[in-house]
Amino acid sequence: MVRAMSEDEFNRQEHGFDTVSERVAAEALIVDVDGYEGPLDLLLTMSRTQKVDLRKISVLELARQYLSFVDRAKALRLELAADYLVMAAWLAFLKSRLLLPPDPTEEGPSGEELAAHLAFQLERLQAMRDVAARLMARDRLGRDFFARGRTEDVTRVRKLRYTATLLDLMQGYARIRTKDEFRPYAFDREALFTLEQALERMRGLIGFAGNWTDIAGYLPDGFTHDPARRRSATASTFAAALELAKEGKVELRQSGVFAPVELRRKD
Amino acid sequence: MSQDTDEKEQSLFQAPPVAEQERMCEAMLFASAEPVTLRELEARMPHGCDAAEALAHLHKRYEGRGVLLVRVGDAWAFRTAPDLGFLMEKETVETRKLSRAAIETLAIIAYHQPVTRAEIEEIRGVSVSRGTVDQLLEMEWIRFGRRKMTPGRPVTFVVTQEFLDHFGLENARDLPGLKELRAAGLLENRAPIGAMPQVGDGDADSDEAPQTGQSELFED
Amino acid sequence: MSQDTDEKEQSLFQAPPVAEQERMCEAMLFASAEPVTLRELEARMPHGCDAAEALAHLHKRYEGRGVLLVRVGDAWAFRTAPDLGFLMEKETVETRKLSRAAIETLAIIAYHQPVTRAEIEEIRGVSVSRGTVDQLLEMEWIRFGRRKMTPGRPVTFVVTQEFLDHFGLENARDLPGLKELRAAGLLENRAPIGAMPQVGDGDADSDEAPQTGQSELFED
Repeated sequence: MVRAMSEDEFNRQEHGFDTVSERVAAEALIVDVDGYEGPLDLLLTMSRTQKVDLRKISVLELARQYLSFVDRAKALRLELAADYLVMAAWLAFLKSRLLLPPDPTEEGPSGEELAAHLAFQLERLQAMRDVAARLMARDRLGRDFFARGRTEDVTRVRKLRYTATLLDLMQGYARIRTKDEFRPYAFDREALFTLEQALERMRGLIGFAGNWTDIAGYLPDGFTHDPARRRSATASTFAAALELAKEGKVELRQSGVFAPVELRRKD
Repeated sequence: MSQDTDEKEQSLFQAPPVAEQERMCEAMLFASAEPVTLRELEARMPHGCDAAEALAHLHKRYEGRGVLLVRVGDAWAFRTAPDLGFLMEKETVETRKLSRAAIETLAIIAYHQPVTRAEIEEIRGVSVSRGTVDQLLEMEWIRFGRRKMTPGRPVTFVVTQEFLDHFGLENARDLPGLKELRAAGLLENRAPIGAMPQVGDGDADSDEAPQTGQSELFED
Repeated sequence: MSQDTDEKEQSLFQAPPVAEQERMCEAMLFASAEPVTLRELEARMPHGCDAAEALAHLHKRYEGRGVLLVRVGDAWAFRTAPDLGFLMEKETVETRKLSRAAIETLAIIAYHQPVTRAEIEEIRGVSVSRGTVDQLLEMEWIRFGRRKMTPGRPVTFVVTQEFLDHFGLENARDLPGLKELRAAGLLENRAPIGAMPQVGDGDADSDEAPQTGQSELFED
C-alpha cells in the first residue's frame, strides 16, 4: 500500500525486485491504485510521507515519488489508467522545469508557479476532505434529531394537487429526445409530406395569397421542426408551387440565388 | 476508592432530574407517528424515570398553547389545539404525481416554447390528449402564448411564472440541455458505446445540436 | 352610532395579539414535517399578522426544551433536541450510505456553490461519475442552479433546503469551517495555470505539454 510505504521502501524498490515477495508487494501497491480516486488523490496520499504542512511540501520530491511509482508499474508491465500517465508526463515536465535554470526565452508560467499551483490543488482537496468529514459528522436529521412524526391530517378540505419534480421533467424530456436514437431503422413514412398532400393544401390556401409570401410559410403544421419532415415538406411544397404556376393559378418570384421563393395569387 | 466507585455507580443509575425527563417525553411524543403509552416511554427512558410525573408537568406546560398534550386511550400524543384547525387546511391537500404524458408534454413546452400542439405531437410521436393540456392549463403551469405566424395561425403554449416557481427556475433557459442531462446520468443508459458522451466535454462545444436548437427557439 | 361601526370595523381587521399569533405558528409548524416558510405561515394566518415576531417569541419559548424551533434557510421547523437522539431508535431512518466520491462531491458543491461540473472535477482531479450527481439530485440534497455566464453557459449545482435541514444548518453560510477555508484562499476560483493536466480535457492548447511528455514517456 502506498499509504504505509516509507521513503526507504520506495528507494529500495527502485533498484529492482530481488525476491518474489518484494515483487508481490510491489504489485499490491499497483493494484491498490484502484483504491485511489485519480492521480491527485494518489499524490495527496504520497505527500503525507513528507510529514510536513501541505503548504511547505516539496513538489519536486513528490514528483520523484510519483514518477518512480509509474516506472515500477511499467516494470511490472501493469497498465495504469490514462489519467495517471498524463499526470506522470506533466510531473516529468514540471521536474525538468524545476531542476533546469530558467530559460528567459521560455513563455508561460515558471516551474515554481506550476509547483505552487499543484500544492494549492493538493491543499484544497485535503481541505474539502476535511470539511466533508466534518459535515458528515454533524447531527443529522433522522439520526440525531427528528422531525414531527405525525403530521396533521384534518380532513376538512381535500384538494387534489398534481406535482412533479424537476428531475421528472428532465427525465421525461430526455426520454423523448433519446427514444429515436435506438429505434431500429425503418423507412419512415410519417416523415413524408407527399406532392399530392402539398397540392391539396396549397389549393386551399392560395385564395388568401393576395400579397407576395414566402412559400416556406406554407409548410404544414408539424412539419417545421424535425429536419427530415421539414425537408420533405419543403420539397413537395415547392413542387406544388411550380405545378400551380404551370396551371396559371399563381406567380412565383425569387430575388436572388438562395433567396426565399415567393408566391402570389394570379387574378 | 470504593466510595468513589459507589458514587459513580449511584449517579450512573440515578434517574435524570424531572425537567430532563420532561424533555425526553416531549421529544419522543413529538417524533412518534403514533400515540405512545406510558410503558413504552419508560422503556425508552433511562432506568428509574417516572414518565407519568414528567407527562403531568408537560401537560401543564402546553396548556393554552397552540399544541396540546392529549391522552388517547392509554397512550399520549401531541395534537394541535382544536380552535386552530382552520390553519391546517393546507395540510389536507392531496398531492399526486403528474402522469407521464403530462410530464412529457410539460417538458416539451418548457424546452421548446412557444410551441404548438402539432409540434408537441411531432416531438412526442403520439397525439396529445385534450385532458393533458387542460390539466396543465388548470394547474397554471402553462398558458396560451402568441399565435404562430404560419397558415392557420395555430395557438402556442408557453410555461408560466408558477411553473418556474414550482421548479425553482429563474427562467426556462436555465433548464439543462440534453448533453448535460446525459452527463448528469439522467438519461437511461442505453446509448450505443460509440455514441456515449465523454466526461468533461459537456461544457464546451460538443453540445451543439440541442444547445443551438434550444437557443434558437428561445430567441424571440 | 358611527363610532360603534368604526370600532367594529377596526377590530375586524385588527391582527390577533402576538400571543395568539405565536400559538398559530406553533400549531402550523407542529403539524408539518417539512420546514414552513415565513411567507407560507403568513399566508395562512389572519391578515396583518407578523410571523417573524411570533417566531422570535416561539424560538425563545422552546429554548432548552426537548423540541427546538430551528431555522432552515427561509423556513422554520420544529426538530427534537440533538442530545436526545438516543431515545429515538424507533424513528431512526437508515439513510443510504454515500460513497466517498458522493460525499466529496456534496461537500464541494456546498462550499463552492454555485459550481459547475468541470469545477468539481478540477478540485477532485477526477471525473465525476454519472451516478454520483444523480444520487445527490435524487436525495434532493442538490439541485441545478443558474447557468454560469461563461462560454458554453454550463449549468451549476447548488445545495437545497433539504440539505440544510438534514445537516441542521440555518443557511449555507453556517457550513463548518467555511470562514477558515475562505480566509486560507481555498475557496477562490483559481483557474488552472499553464499546462496543468485536466480531467477529461479535450481542448488542444491546454493539453500540449502532457502530450509531448507522454510520447517521451513511451519511448522505450
